[in-house]
Amino acid sequence: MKATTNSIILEVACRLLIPVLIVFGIYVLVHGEYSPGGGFQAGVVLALAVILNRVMEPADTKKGYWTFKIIALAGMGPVIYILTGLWSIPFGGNFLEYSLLPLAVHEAERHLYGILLIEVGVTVGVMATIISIFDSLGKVGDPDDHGSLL
Amino acid sequence: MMAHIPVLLVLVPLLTALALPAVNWMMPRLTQIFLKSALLFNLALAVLAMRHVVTEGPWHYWLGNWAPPFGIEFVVDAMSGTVVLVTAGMAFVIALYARPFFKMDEAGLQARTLFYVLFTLMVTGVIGVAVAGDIFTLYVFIEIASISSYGLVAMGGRRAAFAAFRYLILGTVAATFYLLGTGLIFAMTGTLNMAQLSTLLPPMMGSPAILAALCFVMLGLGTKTAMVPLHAWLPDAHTYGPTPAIAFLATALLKAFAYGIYRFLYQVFGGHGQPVTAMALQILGWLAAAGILYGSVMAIAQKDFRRMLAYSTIAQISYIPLGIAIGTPAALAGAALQMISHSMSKGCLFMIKSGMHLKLHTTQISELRGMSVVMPFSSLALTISAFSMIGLPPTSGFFVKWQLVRGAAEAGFGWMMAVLVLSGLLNAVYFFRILENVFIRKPEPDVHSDQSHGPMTSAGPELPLPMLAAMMILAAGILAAGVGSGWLTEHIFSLISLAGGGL
Amino acid sequence: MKHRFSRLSLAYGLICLAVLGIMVYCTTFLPSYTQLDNPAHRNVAEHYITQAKAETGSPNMVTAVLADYRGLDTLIETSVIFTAGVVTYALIAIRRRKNYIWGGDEDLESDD
Amino acid sequence: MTMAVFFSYVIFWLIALLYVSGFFGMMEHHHLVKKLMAMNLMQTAVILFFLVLGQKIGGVTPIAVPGLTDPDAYVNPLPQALMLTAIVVNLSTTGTALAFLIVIKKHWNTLDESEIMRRMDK
Repeated sequence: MKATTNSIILEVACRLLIPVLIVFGIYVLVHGEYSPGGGFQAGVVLALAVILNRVMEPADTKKGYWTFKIIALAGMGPVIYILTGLWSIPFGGNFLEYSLLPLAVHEAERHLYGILLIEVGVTVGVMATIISIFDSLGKVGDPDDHGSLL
Repeated sequence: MMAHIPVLLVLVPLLTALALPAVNWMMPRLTQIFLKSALLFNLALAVLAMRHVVTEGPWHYWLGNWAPPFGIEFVVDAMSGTVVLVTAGMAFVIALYARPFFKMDEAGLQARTLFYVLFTLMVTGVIGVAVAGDIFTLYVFIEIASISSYGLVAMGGRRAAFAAFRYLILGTVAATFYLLGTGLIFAMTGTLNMAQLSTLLPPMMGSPAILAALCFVMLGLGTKTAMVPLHAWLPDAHTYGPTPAIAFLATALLKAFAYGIYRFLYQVFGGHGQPVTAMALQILGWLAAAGILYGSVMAIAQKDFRRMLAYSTIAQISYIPLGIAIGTPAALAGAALQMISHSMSKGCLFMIKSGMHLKLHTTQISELRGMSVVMPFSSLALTISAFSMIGLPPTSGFFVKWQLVRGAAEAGFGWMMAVLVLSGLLNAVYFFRILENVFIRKPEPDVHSDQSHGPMTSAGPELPLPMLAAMMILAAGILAAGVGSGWLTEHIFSLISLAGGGL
Repeated sequence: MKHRFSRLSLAYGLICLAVLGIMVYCTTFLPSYTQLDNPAHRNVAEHYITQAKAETGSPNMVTAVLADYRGLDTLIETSVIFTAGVVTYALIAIRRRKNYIWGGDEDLESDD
Repeated sequence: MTMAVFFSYVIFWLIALLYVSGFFGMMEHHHLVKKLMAMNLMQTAVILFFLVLGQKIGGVTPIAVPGLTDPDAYVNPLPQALMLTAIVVNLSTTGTALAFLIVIKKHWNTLDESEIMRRMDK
């Protein structure tokens, strides 16, 4: 017989926490230039939301998470970062020179947009990596994994 | 695009590594083509960077166009250009070579992709170590190269996992040493830029805090280079790790850290001009000499070809610090030539090791009898690379020893010349023992019954074509570097700067 | 489980005490953070504090340094954590019967 | 030497003690997890060292407040930014090491270093 959830307390707590975590993660991301925060913290908070969701589910439904795909997603985070940096090269700048980004705003503000873009990249990378580590660890005790563990 | 080559040297392998899982997921058939063309492109960039350095001198690149003390700077000069060239070249050759190493089931293909991801990340780190002009950026590059190498070593099996864990512990302690040294330097000067440090540091070289920083940085980089009292991690990691990873680790990663030692001693701490640094160089010379002798003697004592290669790496890698310690132009040219020469010959030997493993199912030296009959091409390559290791004339190894001996004679280090000659003899002992087994001794009847029951099915008569091709490329490279060493010394190595003002 | 100290522990302890002594001695030559004119506060950092808002538009100086002045460090650092994710996946999550890279030591062992 | 200056050095010494205790733990213990913990102590000590370098008496968080233009009023942002990077690197190292430990435990069924070293040669 399959249970749909680990325990009712966990489920209620997670259902309350997850939306708050997602909103808070996005706040930490976009507000990183004005207050403590930034891509890493946002990535960790967002990953926590996903991981809580997985903790909530019972152990026997944990099969088939998209681990390899999430490694690909984790790679895409730094790729966003690099593309942001390369974007200024056609306009005569060096790598990561935000002041030459083709945005119709004041120069210092272009830096802000540049920083925001790379923070998005960092967030995606960190979030996907932490989820992938969690998923990999979740495979440790699988029955088709030979050998005794821990 | 040409103006951005210093940063592209780092970005191309990094972008390859990051995009590889996505490419493998979306278009599995294109993975290998994508990887190899990116590495080939990177090699072309390295050649272009080298050409620029030769024609127009050191190449400075400001990231984000922030002026150096405030932003990060990349510097490509003759020595770092050599490291970049060696790294890019070896990365391409090893990527060519590694294809038969993976099983073609689903897990094998995933493992292959992840292996190449870590491999290209390691290439990124090594090239970054070579071009970084900022001591904290150097730390971050050291760590990316190290962490990916721990992972690669651990992929070799259960013994490799343990060896990799020890490597990780020692490597991370080394990194904390390095970071502590960086902190002390930062506390005393307030900057992290190497060029600015080379002007700020000389007046305060007498301070114990700077002396401690020098010690910590050297301890950190020395552990990563496997200098002799700090080499404990290397033999196990070399013996048990998967061959393509170890071949790259021994050929490029260790060289990059040895280059880091050069960078710090000459371009940050002022080279032989500073009494404190001169003393550090002296100690470095003693340790390097000890490493050469210890590695050679231990290599003679080994019965297993893999372990012998590991100790041989300890011995051969110490030639670079030795050249750095001597510090005359000839000796530095010798050190730079050793980077090229050792990476090709040791890479070739590792490839041959895997060939033996595949064909003869053994790496015990005593069981290699009659290998020249079964594996003629491998035996030829083995001969060439062994000659280069010993230092016999047509190969590049001879010119390395020649330059180092010349440098030691100029600087008046008689004992170093003795060490070099002695090490040549010791190398001859352990390599001729193998060559004797391979060529002269008659095979025992049951050693190679020539039915391949390993996980690979060997298609050709000797070895899979990619492995043979990579081996032959390297063997030809050893001879070419030997013949062209005069040209290399004249046009490239003569540009290696000795003093802090060179940056 | 109680830890037992061996005779080697004494040697280790002495080594560590020596290292501690050297470190304490060396740190007394560092400028204290209470001196506001020490180089760590003056040289590059002062530029960041005074110019970051004007040059990068970000009032948070740590973000300005992290993402703008030293943006490359952050890129590599993100790649480092990606590396850790890849290593974990490659070692733990790939299903395999035996070793999946040929050439490790397990190929010399006869068991299947 | 005032009290404040003296205690700023005491902080350095405490950090040195933390670092050296990590060093001792690494040499003394044969259990791999304890080695890993000792390694983390050393890393943490270095991070603390950098953060202390950036400290100022009475300094505020390095987020520009309108009207406060005195550079001495903010703590030094550079070590904080550097250590943010170093912390992530440490996290990655620790994660990698834990993955290794899982593999080691699976294949050797022990985490005792001397025991594994003994069985390595077989």
